Amino acid sequence: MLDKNQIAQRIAKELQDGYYVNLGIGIPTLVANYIPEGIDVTLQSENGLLGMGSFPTEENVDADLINAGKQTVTMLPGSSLFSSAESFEMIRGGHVDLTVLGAMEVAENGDIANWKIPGKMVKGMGGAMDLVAGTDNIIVAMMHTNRAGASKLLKACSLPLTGKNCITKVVTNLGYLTIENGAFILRELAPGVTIEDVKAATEGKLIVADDVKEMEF
Amino acid sequence: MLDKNQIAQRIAKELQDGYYVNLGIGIPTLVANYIPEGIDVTLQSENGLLGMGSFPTEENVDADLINAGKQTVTMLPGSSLFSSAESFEMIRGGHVDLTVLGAMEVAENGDIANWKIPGKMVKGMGGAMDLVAGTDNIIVAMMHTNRAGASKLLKACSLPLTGKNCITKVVTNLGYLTIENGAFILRELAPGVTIEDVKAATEGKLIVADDVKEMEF
Amino acid sequence: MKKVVKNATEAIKGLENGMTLMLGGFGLCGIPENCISALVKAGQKNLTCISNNAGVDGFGIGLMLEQRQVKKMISSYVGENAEFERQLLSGELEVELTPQGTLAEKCRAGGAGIPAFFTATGYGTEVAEGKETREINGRMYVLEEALTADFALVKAWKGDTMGNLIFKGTARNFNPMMARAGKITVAEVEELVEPGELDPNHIHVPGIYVQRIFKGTDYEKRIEQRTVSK
Amino acid sequence: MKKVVKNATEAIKGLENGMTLMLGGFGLCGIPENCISALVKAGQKNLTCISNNAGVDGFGIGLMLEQRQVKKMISSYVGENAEFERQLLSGELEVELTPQGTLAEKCRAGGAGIPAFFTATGYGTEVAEGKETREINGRMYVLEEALTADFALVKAWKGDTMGNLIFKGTARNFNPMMARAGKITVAEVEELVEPGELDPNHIHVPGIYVQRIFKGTDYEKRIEQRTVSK
Repeated sequence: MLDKNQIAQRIAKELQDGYYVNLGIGIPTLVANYIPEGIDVTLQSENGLLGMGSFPTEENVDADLINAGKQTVTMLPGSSLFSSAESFEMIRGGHVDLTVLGAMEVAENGDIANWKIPGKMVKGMGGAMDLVAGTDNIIVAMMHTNRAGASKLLKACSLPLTGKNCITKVVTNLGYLTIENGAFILRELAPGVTIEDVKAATEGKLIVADDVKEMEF
Repeated sequence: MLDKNQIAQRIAKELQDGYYVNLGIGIPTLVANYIPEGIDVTLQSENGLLGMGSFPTEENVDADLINAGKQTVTMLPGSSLFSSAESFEMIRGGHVDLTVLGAMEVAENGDIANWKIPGKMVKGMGGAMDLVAGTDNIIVAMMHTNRAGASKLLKACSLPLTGKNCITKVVTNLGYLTIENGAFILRELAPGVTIEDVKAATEGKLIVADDVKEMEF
Repeated sequence: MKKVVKNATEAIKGLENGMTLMLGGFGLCGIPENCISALVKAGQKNLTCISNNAGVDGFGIGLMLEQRQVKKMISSYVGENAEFERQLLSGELEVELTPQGTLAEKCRAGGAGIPAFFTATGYGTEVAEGKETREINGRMYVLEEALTADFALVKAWKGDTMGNLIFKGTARNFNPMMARAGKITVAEVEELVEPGELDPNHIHVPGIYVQRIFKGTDYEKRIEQRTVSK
Repeated sequence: MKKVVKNATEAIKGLENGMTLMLGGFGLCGIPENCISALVKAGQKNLTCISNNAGVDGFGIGLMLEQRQVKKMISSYVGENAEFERQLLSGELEVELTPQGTLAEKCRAGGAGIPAFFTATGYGTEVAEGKETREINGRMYVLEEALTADFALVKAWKGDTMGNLIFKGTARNFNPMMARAGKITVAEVEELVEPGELDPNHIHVPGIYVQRIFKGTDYEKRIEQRTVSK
């Protein structure tokens, strides 16, 4: 079983040199800590920054420079600043190579729900609907089951959708799965996890890839 | 009868302090020479400049600084530079206070034709269609009749339109007319011009304003 | 051409009960602090506020919520405000949640004379309910309409007396589009300079969009998540 | 992330017969001179060129017209070119005239993921023929579709090796929108600098939109109307 950092670490292996990447809040943010050596990746923050650096030192904290999670950040050589309209031109226009975000539910047809639980206070979708509609390459980072033990990889989402037919990759604490032709394809198992474990935790249609293997880091 | 410079001079009297103005090629360009004392006007050039100055001196000619007529120009304190998309956001969004442009024909319903003569080589509409659709306050500057002596103030335009129902003011060599409720209203006569002269030169419905007067400069 | 006003109170003259406002900012970054203070003092009610977020308890639009000045919020994310939640649950406050990119584009469209546009964002979700959808080049899109406002209240870093604006860092966010979409746009700036002091090539919002401008005071610039590294 | 190429010839690798190109510039101001020269040398045919103008005889896109490389122009104004006129009248060349603001917005939409938008421009004219029109808030509008291109060829003043671009004067014009709407965007720049040398707050086109960049040479920058005052 993977912990949150290991999920992030596995996702980081999907990064390619030159990628522009938007990382959501939570596990996705941790991906930035595992960018492989020799791979040059530019992080996009949807509030108007391309080329996001690390957190500032105490002396360099600038209230006018935050990320989409409202955290103080820094810029890097080659960064650019822009408006929210421009930021979502990038996102909606398909210029971001990879989006990593969390989810409450993912369905076997690629639907995703991650913004609203009926009966609970609604906070809003922020930029998530634009990100899932605008990026071709999306990886969902999440636990395989919720706190009650119920599967989050479903036949159909029960919660209000964030986007339809848009998710193709899911990395959970149990493994790495792709979504193809209406099914979850189990590609890699987390260390110590069996195919039976994944089957038990997956409500949606699950196909075990012929070449399923243990995840490498 | 007015010459081209006098037409421009009369139009310049319509300028108000603080106006943002787009001047078309030809007579409209001359309006800039007659901006009244104490009136602060900012000229917009649709290729991406707000706050257009005069022509440069020989030493200051810059190939990277031209106006929409492709003439070399200068900037003024407070000028701003922007893209063509931004420029037409201003125009289409109704932020320009006044547009002055030439026309081949204007109709009593406010239609204008100024870009294409069937059978002649088409040059294109440039920004004219955006300007007439985007600005509320448009003054047409033109001769009352064409070279063949035919009226250019018509019941209906015969040439392909640039815009529908958009023109409300026309200044010609014969006078100043507004367009209201499907008719040309003669408001001012050029010096030496009679009401009969205007009637004879106007094909469209013409109403002589009760308070018609001689034009003042 | 007198755009310069003395302060926020003068700048929001004519801003009346029931009006629709745009307020720049992302979280508490780049919000028009002075205008919000003046609004809280003036006490206009039944306002519709278009703003990506709704402030926090005790700061930003949160201050207006405490005074019950807001009838409706049009935002993409409102999760940082307990008073907001209370008013929403009690039915005092209405909220129209809009995806962040769609919100930005709706404001941009409002200023740009584009009454409506298609976007893939929100297709198949409750955001698209009641809206026209259509297939274009094999993909489904939702028709979204432009937003405009009676007053747009924006905050810039530098501005000149002709209304030209330059923003700093990520405090730009929604401010430029909102500046373009206000019938009356009020800009508060940290530094107000004379025409010619700003490089024409660096201006983010040309002065044509700005009707009133003033030098703001006492910026608090509260930070929501102070994250540091060693 | 290797965006820097040696020259225009390398930059247009993969640009093939029959492709759709966008070329920045207004008149001869801000045109990608080096890319056009390379195209003329390489000799691709049947190109669809999206450009506000069509150059003049002997310069700009005029050079491509002389080599019969252009099948179709999408422009707002083409009146400065006798060879253009000859080819159009003889039926060798097709032209799609588009209002300048609509052309700019169509390019902008293409890069921004907006497949179509409504505009009042052209309503009631032949530009609207065959297009959907509708009334929105009491006014009539035309539905216009986005433009994209296989290659966008743009010219900037300064650029860095990550593809960030800054333009100069009115040489900006159509270049920024076209840079965003190309599947492959090639930027030629007068000065190519290292990341960090351009102020992040002054960048007109963020590098994410630019796939290839090179330092251009021998800019002629021909002036169409040299107007001077004393």
